[in-house]
Amino acid sequence: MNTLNNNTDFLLSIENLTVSFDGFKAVNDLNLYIDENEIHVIIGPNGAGKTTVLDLICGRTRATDGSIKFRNKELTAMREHEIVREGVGRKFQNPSIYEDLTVFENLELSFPRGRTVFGALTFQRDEEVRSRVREIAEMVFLDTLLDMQAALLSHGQKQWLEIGMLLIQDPELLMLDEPVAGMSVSERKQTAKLLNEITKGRSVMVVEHDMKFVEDIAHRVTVLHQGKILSEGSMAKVQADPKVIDVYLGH
Amino acid sequence: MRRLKNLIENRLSRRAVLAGTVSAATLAMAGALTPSFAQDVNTTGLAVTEDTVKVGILHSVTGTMAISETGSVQAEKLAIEQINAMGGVLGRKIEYIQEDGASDWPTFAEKAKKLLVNDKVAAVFGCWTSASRKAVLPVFEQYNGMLYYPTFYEGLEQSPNVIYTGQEATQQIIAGIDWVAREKGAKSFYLLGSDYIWPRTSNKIARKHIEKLGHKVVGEEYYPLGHTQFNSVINKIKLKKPDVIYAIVVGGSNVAFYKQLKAAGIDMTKEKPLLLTISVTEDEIRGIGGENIEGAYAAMKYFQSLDNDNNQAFVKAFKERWGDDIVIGDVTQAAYLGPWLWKAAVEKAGSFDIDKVRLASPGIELTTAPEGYVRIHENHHLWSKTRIGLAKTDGQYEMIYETADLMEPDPFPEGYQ
Amino acid sequence: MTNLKSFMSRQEMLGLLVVAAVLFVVMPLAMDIFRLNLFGKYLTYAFVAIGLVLCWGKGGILSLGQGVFFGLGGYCMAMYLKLEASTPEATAIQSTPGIPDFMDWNQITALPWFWQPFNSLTFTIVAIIAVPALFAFIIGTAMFKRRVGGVYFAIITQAIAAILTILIIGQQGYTGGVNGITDLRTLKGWDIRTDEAKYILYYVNGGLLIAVLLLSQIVLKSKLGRLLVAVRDQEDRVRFSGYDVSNIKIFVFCFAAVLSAIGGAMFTLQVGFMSPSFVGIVPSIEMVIFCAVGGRLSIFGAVYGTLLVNWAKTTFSETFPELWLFGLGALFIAVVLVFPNGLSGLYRSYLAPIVDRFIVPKGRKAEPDKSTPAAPFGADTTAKPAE
Amino acid sequence: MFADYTWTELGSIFAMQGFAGLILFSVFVLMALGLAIIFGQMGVINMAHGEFMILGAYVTYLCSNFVEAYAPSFFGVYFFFAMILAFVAAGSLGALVEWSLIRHLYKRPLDTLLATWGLSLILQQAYRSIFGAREVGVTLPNWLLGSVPLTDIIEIPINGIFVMVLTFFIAIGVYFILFRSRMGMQTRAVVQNRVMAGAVGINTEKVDRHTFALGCGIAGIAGSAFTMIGSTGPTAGQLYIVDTFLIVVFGGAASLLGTIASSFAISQAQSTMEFFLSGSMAKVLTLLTVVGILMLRPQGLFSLKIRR
Repeated sequence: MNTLNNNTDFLLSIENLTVSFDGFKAVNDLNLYIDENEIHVIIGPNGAGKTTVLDLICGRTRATDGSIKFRNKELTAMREHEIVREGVGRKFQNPSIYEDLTVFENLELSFPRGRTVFGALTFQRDEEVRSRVREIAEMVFLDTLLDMQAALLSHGQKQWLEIGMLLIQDPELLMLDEPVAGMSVSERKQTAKLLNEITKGRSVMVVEHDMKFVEDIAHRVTVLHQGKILSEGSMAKVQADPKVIDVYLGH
Repeated sequence: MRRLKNLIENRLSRRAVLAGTVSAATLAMAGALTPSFAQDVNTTGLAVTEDTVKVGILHSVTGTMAISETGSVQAEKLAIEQINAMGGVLGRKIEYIQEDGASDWPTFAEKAKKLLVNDKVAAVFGCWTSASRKAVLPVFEQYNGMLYYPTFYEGLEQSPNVIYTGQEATQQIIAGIDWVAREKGAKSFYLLGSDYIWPRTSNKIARKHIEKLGHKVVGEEYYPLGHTQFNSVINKIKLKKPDVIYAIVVGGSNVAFYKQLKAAGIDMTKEKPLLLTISVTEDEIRGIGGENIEGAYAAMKYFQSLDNDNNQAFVKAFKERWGDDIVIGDVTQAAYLGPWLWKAAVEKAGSFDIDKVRLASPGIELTTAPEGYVRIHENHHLWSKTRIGLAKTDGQYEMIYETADLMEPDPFPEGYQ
Repeated sequence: MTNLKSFMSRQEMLGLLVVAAVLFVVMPLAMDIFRLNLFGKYLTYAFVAIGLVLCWGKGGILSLGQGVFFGLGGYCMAMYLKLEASTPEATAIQSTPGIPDFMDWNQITALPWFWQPFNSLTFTIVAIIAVPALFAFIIGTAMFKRRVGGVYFAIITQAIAAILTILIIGQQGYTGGVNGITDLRTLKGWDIRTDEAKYILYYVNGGLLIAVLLLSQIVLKSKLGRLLVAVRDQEDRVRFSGYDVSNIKIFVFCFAAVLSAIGGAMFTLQVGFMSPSFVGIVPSIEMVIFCAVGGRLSIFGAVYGTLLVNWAKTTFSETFPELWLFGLGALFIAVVLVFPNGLSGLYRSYLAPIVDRFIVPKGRKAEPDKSTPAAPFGADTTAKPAE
Repeated sequence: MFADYTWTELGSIFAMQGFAGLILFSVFVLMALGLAIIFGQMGVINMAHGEFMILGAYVTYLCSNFVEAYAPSFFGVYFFFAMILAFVAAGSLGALVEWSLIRHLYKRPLDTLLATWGLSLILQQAYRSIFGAREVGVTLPNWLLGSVPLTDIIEIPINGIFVMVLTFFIAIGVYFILFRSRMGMQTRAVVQNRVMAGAVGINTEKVDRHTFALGCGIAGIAGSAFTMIGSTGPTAGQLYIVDTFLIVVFGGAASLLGTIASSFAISQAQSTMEFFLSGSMAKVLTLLTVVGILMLRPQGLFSLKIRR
């Protein structure tokens, strides 16, 4: 449809994106752009289509219409693992880690090497892998727990582990779905610090409900409502937007 | 080492026997008259003592085939008990070791091997399906055992280590088709069967014979074992209007086939089409229900209702032993012949040695068989009459025809392959 | 040594040694050739069970059609042996000498094209591996690329087993029908029915089993092994870590298929025939129970599970044929409800700590090797049944 | 193959064949409905489904013997009571099985497969020990056995009509129970969100048990009805299992309408192919087609697009 700007400077450009489930349009003609090195937060009431947008970007849900370009490459026709290999990382709402494996192994499996069947068969745990795992583990506050089975971690630690598993892939775009849900206050602070740190050299898209946390991290905020953009801009700007206030407080 | 020694002895004894059949026959006379020592009547290390001899019974007690094989087990046990009551074989009581083939062919092979190698039985009565027989055959040939196989079957086999006490295909088929063609004026046939070797081979013979008689096969069809929906083929039969439906359906499919045939309005008690089967014995009718198969004709060698003294005594003994509500089918009777034929052969040979029994077997006759008179052919099958029965509502067949002469068994029929 | 250690823990090495000792020393000494041959037959099922450990226990893919691959391997072998047994001299009485007897009975007058290559032993050996692998690849690609998994996969593989059985039985001119391919005699002129041959085949079978155990261990200890567990537990996470999950599944399904086929080929050699009754639904499900009794996560457990169930089957069905099905049924239920980790679970809870005391040198006990997982059986100490 | 026949004959045969397809359709629906409830609604793979059917058949057998011996005057109508009894017997056994076995396994569907396979072995052996290894013949009232001649060639089997009518009523009944009754609403609520259903006060355990028992009970009725067309033996139930599961999966597991549609599609395909090909090949081709389509469209014929 919209093929006007085939090349953009944006890291990610979503144009005219629509997806419908049996006639219900969960995302409706959406346009959204992500800059390099930007922390972009998507907020909105339940059912606004926030998670669906992330699903569409990472290929988990197929778009009915529209385009998603990442570094000017069309993502909508790619399969999930290809999108990941392009440099898009995705964290799920509930921590999705391998509970039967240790923290080390969790990170190691995410290390971007030996991703084919035979690559995995011949994969060697060399010094490069070890040091990288240690480095990332340190970043996500898990360096002392490398040999612990992941199932035994606390909820917050599991969230961090999943973030670490994304970081080790060194993605250019990191998508986080409610990264601080279920975290304690001190864990939230640590997470905010972590996010600010890792955004050096990459862009981050966050879906979040916790407004305090959003204020702490967001460079830019998009408010979604019924699959459409209601408002966009800095936190202060959207907070002042009457449409937003109406949606959140009205009815 | 011991095995090797046995083997050598075995070879030697075989040569000795071949060299002097006459002396063996003389020995046999002596053996039958006076009690003999175990080492005289058993030179190959079989499980024979001064007063006992071990045999094996090998059928499926569990699994899908247990339904069919139960009757054979009962018949074989009855025959063994009767023989023992008459004083046994060569003065020795028969002890049987029963093994379960579990409806699984390697299990049959495995158990056959156990009976021959570990238990050293003098004979085995068993197997029901062709597949189980094919599985044990190499075992019997390798370890030189003797199998008495009771089921009517497709033929195409003739092993020195097997006595086939049921009919092979041509005996059943040719007599049956001749009869419907002659007596009922049948000119067109629809062949139908379960999809496996016996029905397919049998129908092949039937087709050749029908064509030889100058008549026509208007359809031939096979359904997987256990198939239960026959409405389509019944429609085809209605379309083709054959004089005879020639059915070799087995097992659970039988029940479905006859019930649906009746429900579709094909009344077998009317002239056309008539139905001729070689696979439904009285045993199967219990599952099908007499009212569903009334009017069908079966071609086989035995019916429970046969009216002769042997059979009346046999049916009476069988019911006393296994209960009043039991029915006896063709295979059950054939299984009953096994131990008696073996006894006769052993006594003729004067020895339990497998090779001697084998040599003595051809020509053995049984005048006390429930079906009447049978005789073992050179090819190890039985000469027997074929009879046509008419199914009645009470689940019995009424014999309406029997061949005048014994049918010669012909497992490799020339011109039928 | 470091290499060896990274790929086998002491417990696992001990496990392998014990299996080898049982196979090569204990059983041949304790049993006569009849029982040993029987035991060898059981062992052929162990190949299937090991494949199921990888495919189902680790990877979470339950196939109810392993009998298909067992059968394919077995039939390939049987076709070769049957051709060798069907020389024109041996089949002189047939109307067409030189073709297998069952073909002759079915009025087939020339060897069908797909039988032709089985005159060559080399081709046969390649086919035993390649045919099931290809078949599994086609099924796997069709299903896994479309994300058919779990229950649906189980039911579809079951249907495939049913189809193949009907097909084999129906096409008896080409397959030997319900009787199967029987009366196999020699392999390159060597009589496989003699006691001596049975001994040799038993050892070949045992050697192959050890090799397969080692190979499976390599797979499990590679990153692929951990990926399998990861796919089972968090398929999406693996996908979003940049892996093509379907390829991993296809690989392990093919791997399991090839193992089953090797088992099938050895079965044919030792038992002397092959028939459709090893292809269908019932044997396929029984093979799953072998694996489940062993503990579905341990390749050594799979071997013992197979042996235990088969031994019980033979013993019980000899002594209490009536009770056997009750026993087998109860075993299915118990292994699901009471012992989801099967024999290997029992071993880990009760025996492994004691064994550890003997095989782990003093002073090292407290400090597990950093490079290998802390638990003796890899990461699966708290393994839960796959869903 | 049609050259020798008149148009009337051909017309009649196609009518008959269509009717045969409809009977097959009814048989499939009857077989699959119980499983569709258990598998589709609860996610439990009940490999013992065939054995529940056979239980119904044996109950019918006992009834027929009892009535024949003690109340021959009722023989004409005993079949209806037998079906009710079959429903009760299979349903009660189902409830017992759910309580002792299935409820521990709701989170492990593949394990229900193994456990219920074990159950099926136990039931088979139990039938064998109680009723003997041989098939039993169920005596049916005479009015069920015959056929209604419409023309010279077309004859409509009464038992076929009976099965069709029965299937119709049972399908309607299931529809009302699942979609119009309180129990059905609760069942669907539990299926969709167990935790939430529990939280709003639905006794999820009770609902599970009733649903499972309902599915088994319908299997019992099916088994009872099948005494008219099939065999009753300890292992007869195994024959149904592959067909039944394929029908349910092909229809789209969660959809009852899908089950009916897939029964229709498969039955028509099979009966048409049976007419033109030989029996075995028709069966193989039908199964292959179903498996092939399932590979292309794994979600089955009917499925809802779900927002993840």
